[in-house]
Amino acid sequence: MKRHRTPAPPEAPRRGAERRAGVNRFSAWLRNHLRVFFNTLGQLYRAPLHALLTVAVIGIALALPAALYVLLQNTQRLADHWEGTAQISLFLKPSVSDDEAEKLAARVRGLAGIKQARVLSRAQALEEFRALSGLDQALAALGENPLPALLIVTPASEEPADAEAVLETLAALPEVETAELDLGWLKRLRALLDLMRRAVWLLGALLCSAVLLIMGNTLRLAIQNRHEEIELMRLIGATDTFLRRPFLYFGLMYGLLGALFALILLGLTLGLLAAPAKTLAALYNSSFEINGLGLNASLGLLALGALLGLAGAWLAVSRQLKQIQPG
Amino acid sequence: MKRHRTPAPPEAPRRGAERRAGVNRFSAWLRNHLRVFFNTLGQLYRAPLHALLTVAVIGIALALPAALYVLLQNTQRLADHWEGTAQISLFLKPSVSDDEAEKLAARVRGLAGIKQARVLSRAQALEEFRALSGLDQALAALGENPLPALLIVTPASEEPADAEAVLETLAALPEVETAELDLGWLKRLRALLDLMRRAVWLLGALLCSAVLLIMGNTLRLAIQNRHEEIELMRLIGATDTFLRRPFLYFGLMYGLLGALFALILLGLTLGLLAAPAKTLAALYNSSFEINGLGLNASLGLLALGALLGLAGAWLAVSRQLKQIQPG
Amino acid sequence: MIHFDHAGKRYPGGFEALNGLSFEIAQGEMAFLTGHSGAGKSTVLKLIALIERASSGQVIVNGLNLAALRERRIPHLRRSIGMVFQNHRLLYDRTVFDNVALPLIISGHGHGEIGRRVRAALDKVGLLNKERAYPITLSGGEQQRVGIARAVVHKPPILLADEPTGNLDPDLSREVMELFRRFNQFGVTVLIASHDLDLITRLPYRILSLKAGRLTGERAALTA
Amino acid sequence: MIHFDHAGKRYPGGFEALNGLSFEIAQGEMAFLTGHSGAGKSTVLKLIALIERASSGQVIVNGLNLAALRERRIPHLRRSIGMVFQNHRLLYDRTVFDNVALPLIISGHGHGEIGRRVRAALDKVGLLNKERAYPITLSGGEQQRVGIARAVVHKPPILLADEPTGNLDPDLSREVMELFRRFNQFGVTVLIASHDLDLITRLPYRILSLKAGRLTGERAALTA
Ligand SMILES: Nc1ncnc2c1ncn2[C@@H]1O[C@H](COP(=O)(O)OP(=O)(O)OP(=O)(O)O)[C@@H](O)[C@H]1O
Ligand SMILES: Nc1ncnc2c1ncn2[C@@H]1O[C@H](COP(=O)(O)OP(=O)(O)OP(=O)(O)O)[C@@H](O)[C@H]1O
Ligand SMILES: [Mg+2]
Ligand SMILES: [Mg+2]
Repeated sequence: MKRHRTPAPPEAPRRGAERRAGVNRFSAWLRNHLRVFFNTLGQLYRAPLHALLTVAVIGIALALPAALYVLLQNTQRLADHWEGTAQISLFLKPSVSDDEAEKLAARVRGLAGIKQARVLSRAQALEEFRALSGLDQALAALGENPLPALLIVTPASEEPADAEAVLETLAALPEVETAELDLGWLKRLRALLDLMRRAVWLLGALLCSAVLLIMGNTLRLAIQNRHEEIELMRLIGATDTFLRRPFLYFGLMYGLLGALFALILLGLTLGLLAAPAKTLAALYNSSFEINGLGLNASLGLLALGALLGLAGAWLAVSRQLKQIQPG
Repeated sequence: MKRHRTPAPPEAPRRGAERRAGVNRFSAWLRNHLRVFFNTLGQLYRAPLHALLTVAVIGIALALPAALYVLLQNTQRLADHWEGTAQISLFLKPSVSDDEAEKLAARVRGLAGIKQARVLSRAQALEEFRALSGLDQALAALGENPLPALLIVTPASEEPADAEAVLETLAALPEVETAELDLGWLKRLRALLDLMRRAVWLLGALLCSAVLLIMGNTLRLAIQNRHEEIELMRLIGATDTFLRRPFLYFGLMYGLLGALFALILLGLTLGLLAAPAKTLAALYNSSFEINGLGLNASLGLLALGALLGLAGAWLAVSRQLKQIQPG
Repeated sequence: MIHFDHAGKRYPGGFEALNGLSFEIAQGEMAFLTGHSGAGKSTVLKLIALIERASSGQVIVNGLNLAALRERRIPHLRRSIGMVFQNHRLLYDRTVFDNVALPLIISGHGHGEIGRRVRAALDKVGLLNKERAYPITLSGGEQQRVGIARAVVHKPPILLADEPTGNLDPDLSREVMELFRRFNQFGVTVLIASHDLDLITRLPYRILSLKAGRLTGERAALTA
Repeated sequence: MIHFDHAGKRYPGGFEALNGLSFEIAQGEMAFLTGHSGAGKSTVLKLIALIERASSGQVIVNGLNLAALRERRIPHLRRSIGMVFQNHRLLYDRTVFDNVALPLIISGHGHGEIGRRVRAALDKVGLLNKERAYPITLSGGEQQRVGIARAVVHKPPILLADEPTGNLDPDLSREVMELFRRFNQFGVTVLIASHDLDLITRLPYRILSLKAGRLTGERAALTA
């Protein structure tokens, strides 16, 4: 450029130079991306309150299904803890002693289709019954323990049909008075978890669309806001790709930050709920503690946020930019 | 105005006329408000997609705490249905016949501090026990009914201290073997409902601030978007009140519509959840059905929406408008 | 009507745009303000409408001492001034009619009166047929005239114009000046910033010349 | 370089802004377009930059038949044109430097080269000292010159200007015209819409006169 250092005379268009500058397409592309990336960061930094507002809104929208997911996971865990899988309760005849019960258990474990079998002695049965029903004193009032010993058997397969088959085999054993497949309790749990899962999906879908909407709306307004700039840029030859890029970065960044915000929010909420949950668990004589989202799900949330931000931006931008034409 | 009908000559400023127009301040005020109101409606009508987006976002944010509130109300109702209030279970001695139990109940009803007393015969006790524990077959296995008859007494006061006093009196009765105050179950329920209430408040607070944020953000961008218009308006003598008004209407209207959207969303969600909830209830042999938000709470939600919209608008507008000055 | 008393304006950044400027324009007078680009013409007009505040000296407009005027009373001042802006400042999402109606809407006039006055103003600038058009569909000169109609529609006692003929061809420029003259004949105080020396020296009005923020010359009004 | 062949433009609403307009401007030529307000000067420039499409006839620019040019190729066309707009069209939230740098950023030039070229362009319009200022702090004439710097910074083969001297005083107007002349001497094809007849008739270039969308007169270039 040395030859242009003389002050006054205007520079003629050097088409060769134009072309030379155009040769390294990749470096121009990279330069553009970097510029936009840092511009976006700069914008966030210069208008931190605005950025925070948008990020907070997105964060809240993402935090809610995540919170429900955590609730679902914890309930599931609680349920597993209580019940494991389908169980068969073998009520043994009163004549069967605890020793004989143990032997029976060993025999049952050897049968096909059985995963596990354990003895619940008469004393233990009373204890468990008490804990489950909460009617301690009522049972105490009974004086003598009316409960028989039990054999709790876990079938290898959880398919109701397989479990029924196992049940029939076991019911035929001479020591067994009655055999009961705990499908009732299982059904209830399943129904409950089903309900929750449905709610999570419903809420998740709702709130993901909310994030899309928020993102779209924010960007729609941001684009309208820069209406004149975009019009001018078109006039001096900016391509659609060029015009779109900063908004896509914007969406991506906001989605990502929103997800981060959601994670923090979730952490705080779980912290707040930990104490009452512990109290509740203590009432049930359980050492149950709420688990957080975990690393994988957290990363998933971040990815989801970024994706939703980008998608929302894309939707808004493609529609909007077309409409802004110099006139 | 007749004398100005001649086409060409420009009209001199008639200060008298200015003043005359200014006399009826109230009609000018009303006219301004009506104009802004219809302008806002017109804007909604002309950009229905944009309006719908914003309304949907606000609606979702309002629907969530409302949904949790509905859940809380229903759980409360379920709990009331099951347990009513603090109850004292009097386990009667095995020697007491059902007849004698009825007489005892009549006597207990006469005592001070007692709201209600009913007999649960041995057969009924077994039935209820079965229903609550879900262990039908286990109980069937017992053969003979091991349970005593009960007297279920509701104290007039729900204060634990009062209930304890009543308990002591009743425990002293000769027919009574053991007396139990059902505080355990009550405590659990209370802990659970506490947890839920806390969650509702937490979520409610979170999402109300989200609505404020969304509203503020939407308006902030809307104002920036009309930057030039506002600058011009200031240049030709518009007051702050005048400039603020359309945005406040905007916030009010969007908040109100958002709340309406939330109500619709809630209705749809409850519709979707009604079937599984019924299935769940059927498993518990209950005819429980989910209740909606109710008229009062619905109106409350609408009011809340309007208020949040207005407040969000006010916050955004006051800050923003000051910053836009012709330069 | 407009009185500058050793008024100075130093912009943030330290640039001294006006420097001890003193002049007076009587009620019902018409005057031109001229000078090279950057001389401070627009700044003078901005001080009058309180778009900028003088950093020294006094400016008195319509009997109000602007330095003492509280923020809340600024709209009141501005309603007594009609301004024609250098770059039109039309709202491009509203029709010509709605643009011109703005000053009346702001002061809360009735529907019927707004219609009458707006049409009268558009008639005066020869754009009655463009009433329903959007500014973007008008040529530069037509937009300028919409701006003039807006400035006079509420019959302000003071009219300020910043290079109102910058975008007009010579014929139109003369017409527009004629329009301002007629407003002046009806008693409006008119101050016009312009560098179209050819045009303004031919007119019999007073001409104030600025250079680097100082009054460097003044041609008195010619008697007709 | 620019070839109009019976080009017509009917705006939505039915207004016939141009009507069977034919003319040709050779590569390296400089010409003026004149005519009263609303004659169609801006419309001609808009057709060249494809801001509007001709509704009849043909427009060929830099060898491209604009009627056949696909939407995606429009940026390519516009990068070969430098435009000076009637109302500046500066971005008021960016410094003068950043405004002038826009065309270079769009085509992905390197940091160092942007700096060099922008300063060279600002130097040419005499605003090197305002590099870091925001447009709002500039006078109307200074803003106009920033617009000119932006139009030439990427050295386009074609330069269009829509009333580039509308807001300038006579001295500055002459200087700006001189600037355009020098660009033309370096081979740039220049077309300027203007109604400053005083100024342009004194210059030796071709003058095309429009009236109601038709070519009504043409003054050939004077030999110097
Ligand atoms: N907001 C501002 N901040 C800093 N400097 C400013 C500001 N506004 C104007 N200036 C400077 O003040 C000087 C006078 O500006 P002004 O707009 O009054 O000039 P003018 O006479 O109207 O010029 P023109 O004919 O070009 O419009 C200019 O040099 C300009 O750079
Ligand atoms: N987008 C549009 N829609 C409808 N009519 C338009 C549009 N743009 C311009 N016109 C009309 O076309 C005619 C020519 O406009 P143009 O802007 O080309 O005039 P001009 O010669 O540049 O005038 P000026 O000197 O005032 O800028 C005008 O009467 C104008 O009203
Ligand atoms: Mg100026
Ligand atoms: Mg034009």
